[in-house]
Amino acid sequence: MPVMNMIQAINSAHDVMMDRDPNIVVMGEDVGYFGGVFRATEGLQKKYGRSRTFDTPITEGGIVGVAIGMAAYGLRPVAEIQFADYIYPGFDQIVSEAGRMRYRTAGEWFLPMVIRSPYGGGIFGGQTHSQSPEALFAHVAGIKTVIPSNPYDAKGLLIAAIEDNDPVIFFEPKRIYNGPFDGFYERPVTPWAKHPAAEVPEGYYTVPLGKAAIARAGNDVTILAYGTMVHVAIATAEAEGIDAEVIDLRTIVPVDIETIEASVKKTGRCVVFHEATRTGGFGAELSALVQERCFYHLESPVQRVTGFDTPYPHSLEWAYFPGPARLGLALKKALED
Amino acid sequence: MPVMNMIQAINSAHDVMMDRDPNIVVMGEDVGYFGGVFRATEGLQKKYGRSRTFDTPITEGGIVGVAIGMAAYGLRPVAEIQFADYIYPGFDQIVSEAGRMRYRTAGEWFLPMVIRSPYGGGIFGGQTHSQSPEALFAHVAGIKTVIPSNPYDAKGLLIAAIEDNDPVIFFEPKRIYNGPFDGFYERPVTPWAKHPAAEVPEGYYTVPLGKAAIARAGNDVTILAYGTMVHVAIATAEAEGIDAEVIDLRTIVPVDIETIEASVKKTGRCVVFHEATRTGGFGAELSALVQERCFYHLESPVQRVTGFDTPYPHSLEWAYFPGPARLGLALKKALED
Amino acid sequence: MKRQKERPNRPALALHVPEPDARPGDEVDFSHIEIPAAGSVMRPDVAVAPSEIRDLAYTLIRVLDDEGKAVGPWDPRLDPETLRRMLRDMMMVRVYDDRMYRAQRQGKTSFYMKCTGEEAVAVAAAHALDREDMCFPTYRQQGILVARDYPLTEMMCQVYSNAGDKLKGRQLPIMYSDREHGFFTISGNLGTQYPQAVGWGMASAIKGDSRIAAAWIGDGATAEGDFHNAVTFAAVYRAPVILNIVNNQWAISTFSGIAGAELTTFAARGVGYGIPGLRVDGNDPLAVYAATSWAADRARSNLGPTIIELFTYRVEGHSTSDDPSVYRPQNAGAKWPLGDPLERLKAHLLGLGEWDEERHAALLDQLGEEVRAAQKQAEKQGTLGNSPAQDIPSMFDDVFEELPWHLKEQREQAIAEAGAKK
Amino acid sequence: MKRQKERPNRPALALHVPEPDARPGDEVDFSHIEIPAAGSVMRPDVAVAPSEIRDLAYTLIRVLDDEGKAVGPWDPRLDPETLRRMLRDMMMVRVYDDRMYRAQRQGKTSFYMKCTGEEAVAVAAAHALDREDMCFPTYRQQGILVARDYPLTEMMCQVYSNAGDKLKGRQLPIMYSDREHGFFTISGNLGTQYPQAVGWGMASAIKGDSRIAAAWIGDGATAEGDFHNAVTFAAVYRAPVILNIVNNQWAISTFSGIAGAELTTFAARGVGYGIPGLRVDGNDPLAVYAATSWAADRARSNLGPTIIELFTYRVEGHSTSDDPSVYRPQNAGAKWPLGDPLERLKAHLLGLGEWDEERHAALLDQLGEEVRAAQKQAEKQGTLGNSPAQDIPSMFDDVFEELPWHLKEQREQAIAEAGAKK
Ligand SMILES: Cc1ncc(C[n+]2csc(CCOP(=O)(O)OP(=O)(O)O)c2C)c(N)n1
Ligand SMILES: Cc1ncc(C[n+]2csc(CCOP(=O)(O)OP(=O)(O)O)c2C)c(N)n1
Ligand SMILES: [Mg+2]
Ligand SMILES: [Mg+2]
Repeated sequence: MPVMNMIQAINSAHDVMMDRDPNIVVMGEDVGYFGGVFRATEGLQKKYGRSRTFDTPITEGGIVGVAIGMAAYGLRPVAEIQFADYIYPGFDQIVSEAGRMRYRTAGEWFLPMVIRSPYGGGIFGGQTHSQSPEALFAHVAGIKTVIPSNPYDAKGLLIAAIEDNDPVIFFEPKRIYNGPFDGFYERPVTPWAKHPAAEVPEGYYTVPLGKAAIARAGNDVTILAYGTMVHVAIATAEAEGIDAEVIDLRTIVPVDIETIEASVKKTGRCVVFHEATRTGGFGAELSALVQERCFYHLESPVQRVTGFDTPYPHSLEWAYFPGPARLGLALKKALED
Repeated sequence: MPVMNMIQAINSAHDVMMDRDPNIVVMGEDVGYFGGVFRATEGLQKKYGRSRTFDTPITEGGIVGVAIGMAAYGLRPVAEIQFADYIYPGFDQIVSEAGRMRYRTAGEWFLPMVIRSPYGGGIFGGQTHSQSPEALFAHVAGIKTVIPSNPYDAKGLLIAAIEDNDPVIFFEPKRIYNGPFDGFYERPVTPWAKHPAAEVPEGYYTVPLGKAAIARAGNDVTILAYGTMVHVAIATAEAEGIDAEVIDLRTIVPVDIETIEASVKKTGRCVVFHEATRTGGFGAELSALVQERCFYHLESPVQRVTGFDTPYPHSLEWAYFPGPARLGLALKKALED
Repeated sequence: MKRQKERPNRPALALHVPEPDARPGDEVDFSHIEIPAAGSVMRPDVAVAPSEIRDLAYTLIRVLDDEGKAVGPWDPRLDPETLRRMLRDMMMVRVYDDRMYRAQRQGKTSFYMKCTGEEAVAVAAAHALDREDMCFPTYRQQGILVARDYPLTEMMCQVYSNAGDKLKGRQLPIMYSDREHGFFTISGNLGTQYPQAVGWGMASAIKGDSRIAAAWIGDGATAEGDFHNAVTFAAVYRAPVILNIVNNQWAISTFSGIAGAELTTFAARGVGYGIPGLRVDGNDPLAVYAATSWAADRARSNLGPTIIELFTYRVEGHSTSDDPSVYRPQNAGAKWPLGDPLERLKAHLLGLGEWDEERHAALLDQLGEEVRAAQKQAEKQGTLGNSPAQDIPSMFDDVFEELPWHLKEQREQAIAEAGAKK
Repeated sequence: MKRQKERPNRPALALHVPEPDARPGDEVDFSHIEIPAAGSVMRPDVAVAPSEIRDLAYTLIRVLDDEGKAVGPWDPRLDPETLRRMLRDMMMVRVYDDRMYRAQRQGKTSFYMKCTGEEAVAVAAAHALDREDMCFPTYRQQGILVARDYPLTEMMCQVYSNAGDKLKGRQLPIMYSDREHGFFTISGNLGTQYPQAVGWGMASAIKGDSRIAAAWIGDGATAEGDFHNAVTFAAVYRAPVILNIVNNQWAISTFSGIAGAELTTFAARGVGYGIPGLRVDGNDPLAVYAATSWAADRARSNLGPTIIELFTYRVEGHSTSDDPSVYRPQNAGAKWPLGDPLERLKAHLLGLGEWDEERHAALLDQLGEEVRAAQKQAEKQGTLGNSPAQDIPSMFDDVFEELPWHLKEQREQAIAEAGAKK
């Protein structure tokens, strides 16, 4: 089977779907001739023509608004927002329009569209190339939010997102585009090639939205994670010798509550783990859900391990990043309590 | 002491502060000659002139962006967004600029500005005049979010917000502008005049940001609420004969954790109560905080009583609104478990 | 802060805040409004370079003269049948508006918005478009639905959020939606429909379709970023779209000077992007028809978008929640020098000998009848009140195509709660 | 969906997607660019009605002719001292850029952006403004800081996020900020500074101050809604602000046609709002100076905002993360027909007899010395790396004026974690 990194897998998802469905169009800043600043759309314009893959003006509000109109027509647009940090000018169209179109028209209009965006930190991108704003979308009814953690899932989830008949926000942890970063930043980078999830079928397949994966089975504590943090969680568990079960949520709305509940009821302990700022982060939702549903199984408080409630700093990248040290302390506490 | 409803109290806060500080300017859609669609700024243009109170073009992004520039100059702008549902075109300027200005300049620039906005449902406003988007702001570092529940607090908190040297989002539950709505929508409306918190001093005073109030003392269960829900909580406790302690948070960021902790540790039970959609709502944060800090005191799971995860429907207003029935069921459950 | 006094060589700055000519108590005076004679503006070929017709943004395209005669190159030369149909549709809109306004006052619904005086910008445009073209309206273009024979009862059921409301009571009154009639769902958020219309038009071009899009926006809402987003995309990709700006000179209590009308026209925005901007007498149904046709021809010929400013006047309050006498002279609308679009089209038909007062009176009666009958029909299915027509489980439908687990749970909760309420 | 084939009387639509003239492998050809002769454009009084000078948006204001002579009504008639200072500043910017670019390549920081070929749009404008005027730049106007004598070492410390960085290592390299030098903090978010500049200018007018604001935006970023927000507010309130559009014809890999340059100029945007739009040769320092002075005079006289399009060319890559040879012909910048602003000003000074090659070479050496010295000074305070210069507790400062409880707790957590890491 071909070996792909995340970028290649995402590129392949576009390619497979554009080939299958003439209604798919791909657009965004620099995505056309150039193929995107991370090259996720490389080669598509050449293959499918300029009217199916094109550069857009630099206006995220326009990109989303226009994509909504295209989806209302019956196309299936896949729009790239160059960095998740720049999605806010499009926030109104996402929240007020995309999220409510099906509802406000009682199903007369619906929007099969995907907004992809590189996201998260760990690349010394400073406060405007590092953000993880997933919680802002999770709070909005009518929108699904997906965050893959490896090439196989990235392709399968993106295809599922493109096929979904509702708007999907698809955040791609850019730190793991080229390799499964585990948070040990002093160590040399491993490429995807050495990871089993880099084996990616050439053609069509899906990974269903709304289904989590057990990234590492364990018995003593459950770690709920997604994106880059899945790798950090696994590496931390190994490093600390803790028998943690790591759940890779993959989709945060709708979240796979069954898998979460089953795991926490088994382990009796839970750590919620994400890179976004803590207050009002999606970790709060996860913590609340676990507490509501597993209260009588919990042997210690659900803890949140997250980015701090500050903008992402440039020089203090690794002091901000919720790496193995932060998670390790929390895991020990979860087991001690 | 004068008796004021919420609108009058908010109007008075503007007036008192504009009189004291020539750097305060007030602006927004229809706020000038007309005095705002809810009349919160009535009379200010006449008194302070057009260059200190004026109508703006209909562009919330422009209003916030321009207010930021004014605050950077050294003014203290108070901008009205006509309905909280229309704040999203200004979201980028709030999140990317206002929230990070002090941080990114290491204090060289800071933004003493207030964004006021009528918010919440209960007025048959449909999906675009009913929203409660506070959680979206609570997640953003660098922004304070305030939600008053009565005239006295509204004036004192707004003055404190205007005096604060950081950007403050000030959401005004429009359902209680004219009276303390308790959720029993079939009953006749009570005006503020009958409520003690309608006694509002004419002049200057503040209610500090970040401090909650105990709106009703009780021993059996803690209800965490803000805005309209404070009144619903009190009325429900009375109606159900439950000895609930109702905490009026007043500010959600920074939240008054001491008051929350003390109450929950006393009662051992907690219900979090807001009108916004549930998933990723500020209730998730409150639930997580309580669980993290009071785990060993909790006798039953922290429950969330909220709006549903749908857009605000027009005709089903009262089926959507988290009223006494919804809260009552949760309170009983909290006490039974 | 360094201040004026410390820099004596520099003059003091002052803020300019636009203010309308007249406020309550003042006499309204429209005499400064420049009105070119009907027929005086040239009509270029649609293939003209936009740079050659910048002037069209600063004049006023008019067809009907003061006597109701159609004159000049923009006369669309419509047959009497079409003219009568347009008159009928505009009259119907007004009768309907009056009736629904009253229904709101009677407590049958929460909200209503009229378009009095602005009937032509919707009705005449709709007649100039193909039925298959997609319209992206604001809340003041109910005339499109009337012109496209959308059943009045359907409209009323929406206003009442009743059992017949196809939108399941979810939307504020007047936020109609009907795909089949090429009427895109109205949004409560100003301006958002504008880039959506452009996206729809781009999609039509991508697919080699022949349908175009037409969008409407108010003068006030042109200030939104989405206006710029839309025109930028439309200009760049030469999208087949007509971008109408309904300049009725008011945005709730705010006059158009606050939207930028002091310095130039709204049609001039088109000039800024290098696309044609036509400024049109919005109370002249023939001019509206002609300009729309011209823009539609351009769009269909892959020549790209056109901005059309429809210069008109909001005769009544913004909505049932508004009282304009608080911020502008009373009855300002009655003095609007460009008249009433219904009266103007009526006079034209009378002049042609294709209409008479008797038929007019009879038509009015008949429309009243139709509206009354439709209302009866609609009210049989309920009006808005504390006991909604929709059942509680329906509240959870259509958030997503399929109900996820959390909405299923919440639906159960809502049902249990409803039981507890009883 | 109804399709083309079912409507034979309607032509099929097609999407137009702009494409630059040349791609890698093609010969770059700038011969279609219209370049009016230097001195040929009239210079109106600042009190002119904007409607009378729409033409200025479609031409190119130029002062320096091909021989380097200053000609025509826009010649700002600067004294040789000022000219030499402008030359020196532009040269300094280039030397500084080269040095910092290399520092990034050497791994001393994460990122850098040059402004090669665009030095005049910052330096000449800065010289035409008062020092007290507030500039709202993008990342390509480092020239303003140089022109205002901001210490190079300060700039470098920011680029290195080192112990000397007054921004405490919080911002991406080159996102300078200095209030005292009237240099507003650069944002990573494109376009946001534009309405902020307008707000600052409005505030100055509200206070009766005399300082004006000047903002810069790239051709690509003009598409953002904030561009429209800014110009709308500026036009409505006649804000004392200069709105510069730096049209360097590229936005990363995207050519200016995608921002709307196929149909008109960027200066024409001003026409759309009824404010003056000047189109200026951005590689002609005297033209930039003159246009800026004109717009500043207008602003100071309460006549409102001016849009200035600075027509130039991005000679190098977008940033250290970019390789332009992948999307445009190699060395396209070298063929740009409007030349190099440094060379043009040098030629002018040589022509005046106020400069010579020896002095030029000596100055270059001296600037190199200064930059090297500054760099040494800066690097003493560290460069960017895995062991940051800032201490961990500092990460929590300045989120708010005062540290709230949750940040205090998180600070403790971060300190504990740092201990555990050791
Ligand atoms: C984004 C947004 N901001 C504010 C409002 C509130 N609002 C509703 S209508 C209106 C005035 C619109 O005026 P205009 O665009 O001129 O249209 P008109 O009502 O005159 O037809 C305002 C401010 C809104 N609906 N959406
Ligand atoms: C809101 C936003 N969207 C996208 C980006 C990513 N981005 C950074 S620079 C750039 C190109 C800007 O081009 P232009 O405005 O022409 O300025 P130039 O780089 O040519 O000076 C883009 C797309 C951003 N920084 N902010
Ligand atoms: Mg209007
Ligand atoms: Mg550029």
